[in-house]
Amino acid sequence: MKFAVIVFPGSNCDRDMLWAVSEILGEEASYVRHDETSLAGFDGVLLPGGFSYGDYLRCGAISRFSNIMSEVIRFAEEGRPVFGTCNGFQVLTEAGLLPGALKRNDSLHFVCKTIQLKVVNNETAFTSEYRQNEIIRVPIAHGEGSYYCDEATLSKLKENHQIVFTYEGENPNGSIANIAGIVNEKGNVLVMMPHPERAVEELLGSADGLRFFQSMVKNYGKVTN
Amino acid sequence: MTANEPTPKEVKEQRLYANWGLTDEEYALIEKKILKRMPNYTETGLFAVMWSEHCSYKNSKPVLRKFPTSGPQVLQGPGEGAGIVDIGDGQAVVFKAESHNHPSAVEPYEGAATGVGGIIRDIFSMGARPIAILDSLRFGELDNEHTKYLLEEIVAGISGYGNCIGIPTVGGEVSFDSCYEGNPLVNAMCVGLIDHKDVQKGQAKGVGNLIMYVGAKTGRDGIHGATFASEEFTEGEEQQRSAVQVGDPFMEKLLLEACLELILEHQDILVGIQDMGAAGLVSSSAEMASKAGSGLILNLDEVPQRETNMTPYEMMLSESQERMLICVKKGHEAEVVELFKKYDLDAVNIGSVTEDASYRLYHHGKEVANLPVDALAEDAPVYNKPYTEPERIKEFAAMENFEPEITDGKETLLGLLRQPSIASKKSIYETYDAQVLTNTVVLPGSDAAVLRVRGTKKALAMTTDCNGRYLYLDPEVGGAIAVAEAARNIVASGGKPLAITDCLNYGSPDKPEVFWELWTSADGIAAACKELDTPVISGNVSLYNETDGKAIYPTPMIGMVGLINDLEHITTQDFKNIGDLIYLVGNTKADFNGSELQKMLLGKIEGKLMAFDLQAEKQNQALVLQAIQAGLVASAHDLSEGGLGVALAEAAFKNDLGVVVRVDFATSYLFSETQSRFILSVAPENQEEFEKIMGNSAELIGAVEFGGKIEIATADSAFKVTVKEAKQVWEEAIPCLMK
Amino acid sequence: MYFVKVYVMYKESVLDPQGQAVLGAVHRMGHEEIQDIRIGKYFEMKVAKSERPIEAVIEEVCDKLLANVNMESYRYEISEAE
Amino acid sequence: MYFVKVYVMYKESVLDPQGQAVLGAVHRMGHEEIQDIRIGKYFEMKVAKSERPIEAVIEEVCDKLLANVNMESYRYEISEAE
Ligand SMILES: Nc1ncnc2c1ncn2[C@@H]1O[C@H](COP(=O)(O)OP(=O)(O)O)[C@@H](O)[C@H]1O
Ligand SMILES: [Mg+2]
Repeated sequence: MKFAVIVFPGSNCDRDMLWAVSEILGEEASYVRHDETSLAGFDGVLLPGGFSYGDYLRCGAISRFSNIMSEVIRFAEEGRPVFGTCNGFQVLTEAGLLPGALKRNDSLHFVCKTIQLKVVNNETAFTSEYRQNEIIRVPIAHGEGSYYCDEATLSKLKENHQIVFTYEGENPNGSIANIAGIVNEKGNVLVMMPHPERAVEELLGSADGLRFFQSMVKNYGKVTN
Repeated sequence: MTANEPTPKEVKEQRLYANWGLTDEEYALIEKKILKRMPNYTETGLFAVMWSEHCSYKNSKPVLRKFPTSGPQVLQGPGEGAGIVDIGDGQAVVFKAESHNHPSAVEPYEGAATGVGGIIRDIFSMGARPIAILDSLRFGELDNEHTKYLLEEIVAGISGYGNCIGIPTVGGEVSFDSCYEGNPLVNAMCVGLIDHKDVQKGQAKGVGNLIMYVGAKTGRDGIHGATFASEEFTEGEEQQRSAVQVGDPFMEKLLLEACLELILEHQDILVGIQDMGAAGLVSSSAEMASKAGSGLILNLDEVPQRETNMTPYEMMLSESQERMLICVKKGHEAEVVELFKKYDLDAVNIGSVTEDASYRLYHHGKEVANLPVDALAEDAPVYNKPYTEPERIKEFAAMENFEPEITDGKETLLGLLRQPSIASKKSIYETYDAQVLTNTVVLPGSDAAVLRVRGTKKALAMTTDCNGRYLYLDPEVGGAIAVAEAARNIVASGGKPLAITDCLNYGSPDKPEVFWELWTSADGIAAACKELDTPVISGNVSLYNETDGKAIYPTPMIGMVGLINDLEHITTQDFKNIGDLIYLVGNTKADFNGSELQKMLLGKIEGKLMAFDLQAEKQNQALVLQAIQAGLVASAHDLSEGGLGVALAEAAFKNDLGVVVRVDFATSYLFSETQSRFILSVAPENQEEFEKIMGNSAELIGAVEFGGKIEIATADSAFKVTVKEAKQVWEEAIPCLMK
Repeated sequence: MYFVKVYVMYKESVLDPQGQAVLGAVHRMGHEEIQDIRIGKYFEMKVAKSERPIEAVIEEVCDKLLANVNMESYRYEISEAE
Repeated sequence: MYFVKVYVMYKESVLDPQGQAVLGAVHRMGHEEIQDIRIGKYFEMKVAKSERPIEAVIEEVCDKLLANVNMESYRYEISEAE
């Protein structure tokens, strides 16, 4: 499976994503700059964390106007796998691929630590290698990760089983319904605030994120419709 | 000369130079000896800033000469943007620390943020990729709103910049003493990795080669920031400062990537690169030329400007952030412009290298300055300041040794854990992204941070340390202890100390008592560096840290990096397994003067610092490292503030493990701060082998136990406290005070 | 040339934690009389005249970029300038 | 009861990186007619009447908390409300 790691000006987890996917997972991956106009040849798209455009104005607000984003949107609409973590989550919601928005953490502070996540839906193309309701340990690092949506949207998310990850124990940012990660209706675009790419080596504290990417690879081909 | 500027004669007669910090003697030297004419307004400004303490080290040079700066491991000592130390396999580690105390006192968020931005530029201007940031902070007591505001904003500024640019902030220190109330200390250290072949120099050579300006536009930011850093605060003066610098970490991220691309992929056309730090354009350009023995012509009309009608004086002295100066082989301008454009950055040719060793500036077609390069960059006078021992030192020497009697061990331990300088700094370091770049093996919260070096079995340990209280009582011994403590933190983490950087934070050197502190503490630092084989490869001096005439404690922050040969040797301070044996390494004596306990009980520190034995320090460190490398040590923690009692508690917290310990000294000694000590935990099956290595340097004092309690028996009492209670006190102390 | 001011605020139904924090600080300063604070963003723009009506330009920029309509609302004021 | 609006902006000479980044985005969206953007903070407050003149209250809060006068300037508007 060949992954594109999208690089916006100010992305800073792009290297970590590439390392996780190519060195640890052993799949093909390369960077695609924000000003490029094609995703030809790629099987999956990864939007890394960071501070694209400095997170100025609102996180992800400016990046979504970059050239590559129209391709990412097309790619997603074709039903192919797109994953956004942290800043990637922010960019993809700003781009309208997912409902809702991300607000500043309740604490008003940036927070970096390893938290517990519950896999509340293991029937997605991104989570099939986890057990239902499994608790995993994955780092977070964000200042604006409080997921917000209105009541109607929340009921829809629940109804369609679009909530994939929730914070277990303490909610680090005040997100609605403890949401840490959601998937679109079609099931091919997943976004989450935690960083699975930071959790692929025991040496660094947790390898629980590895199965996330393994799920993507395993399910590759099955999801295209 | 530009319209409306004072004439050279006016500059002289009205002593305008004095407002910028030049003395009458210095002005005379410039006029009579160097130029043999009166300098104009712009030229005077250039001299004033280049001859400030911040740029010229005119007061501290004789002090810095005491430091050992070489060794087989040192590839680059002081003098360039940052120092470089070999770590084998053609790789090296690059590091430096920088203070941003004064800007942070005025605008804490931006002051701290731009401090971080500045030190990062120093690292990548060497050709290195920055891999980690550390921060060393000092505040007044957390009993007033202003100090809380400073803490909140300074920490936010550090995290705001570091998180955004994507370099992990992996360690640091924070402590509190009333002497820092009006003058907080904000020191930042950056560490980078480089291949030997990529090392750059800040030089401008080769007649006709181009001087190019890259990065952010120039505004009137922080003009005379360097001289400002060399003056002390007086109350009420705060309003009259020139524009505060605002950091733009997004811009710096682009600049970082663009410069590294230039360095790594276009080495054939790049001659030199340097960041524009203090004293901006003048300091970077003059230093680059002077180092190479070249001259320089700059055309100021080409300098990208954010504001209108900037004068040459303003452009040259501006401290706008996120700018670099590069020297490029002639004929390659377009390539550089193209490369930077890819990152949305300006790259502009603003001048060229000449052969005549003069420094010439043009503005609107006219020559506005013409000075010998070396006069600016090299020839600042060096002062041998007078020094005298402060009265207090004699008074301390005459005092009786402080030996408190402790009856309630539990309450004393809890009291110490609640002291802000000892309490958990989690609420601070959790706001730093410590993991980005995915190399951080040991996160903040242990003795030193550890980062693996990809593609090898090696790792780097790094820490910052200094206890200003010890230096206040005895600068020489305190200085040596600062280095020793840093080394102890590296060793406890499984590393061999390589070298240090420093930030020498002191009061006004114009006071003989303060200069004495600087002078004698340098002796202590130098002695420890020699003994522990950790040369000084870079550093920074911050003087005039005073408020209303009162100096801070002498505070030479030591930043140290060590090499861990094998990932297997990485050790943290936390007890790991029930049943592991606990050993105390090093002797415990009545070291209460200057201790956290003394401060807690008396509300002040006083007395004579106990003798400190560098030989014993070195020996204990060597033994501990040997035992770690032999794979016999489950956890290692150095003893510092709060002594054995606090160290045991800290080691128990992370995994909520209980300890049962018995020692044969009095309860008070649990909190003595005798140096050169560690606590180690060792699996029972390794006991024999471990004891063989340690001989009688390690004493078995207890074990890690079930039950979640810290149980300590001493010669005169016994007490227990649950790990849960102690941890809660320790973790909640700072958040509670911040409310 | 126009001079345009744009105000972007969280919608009423969305909690404004920053406003709450500032309110707390104001109370600790002793200003109990301040009963509510909400914080928004404020933009000042200089806009040249073009073929499109200025309102259309501003609304497009606000809808697409300056505000996130999922949680924020905006209003603007336009004045002529030279 | 008063209704108070406070605007806090960087002083002219201070770099506004956020404004610059947004201006760039606006241009990439094709809105070349927008020539300058500066971003500031906007506060809406409800303030009860007290003995002190409302202006004094607001200025104190601004000077001490809402703005850093070393780099920011502010202005405010007060209206009566119920
Ligand atoms: N300002 C800070 N930034 C990052 N980490 C910090 C900071 N202050 C303290 N820490 C971390 O907290 C831990 C304890 O710090 P400290 O008590 O200074 O340790 P030690 O006494 O061993 O030097 C260390 O891991 C240190 O890096
Ligand atoms: Mg330590």
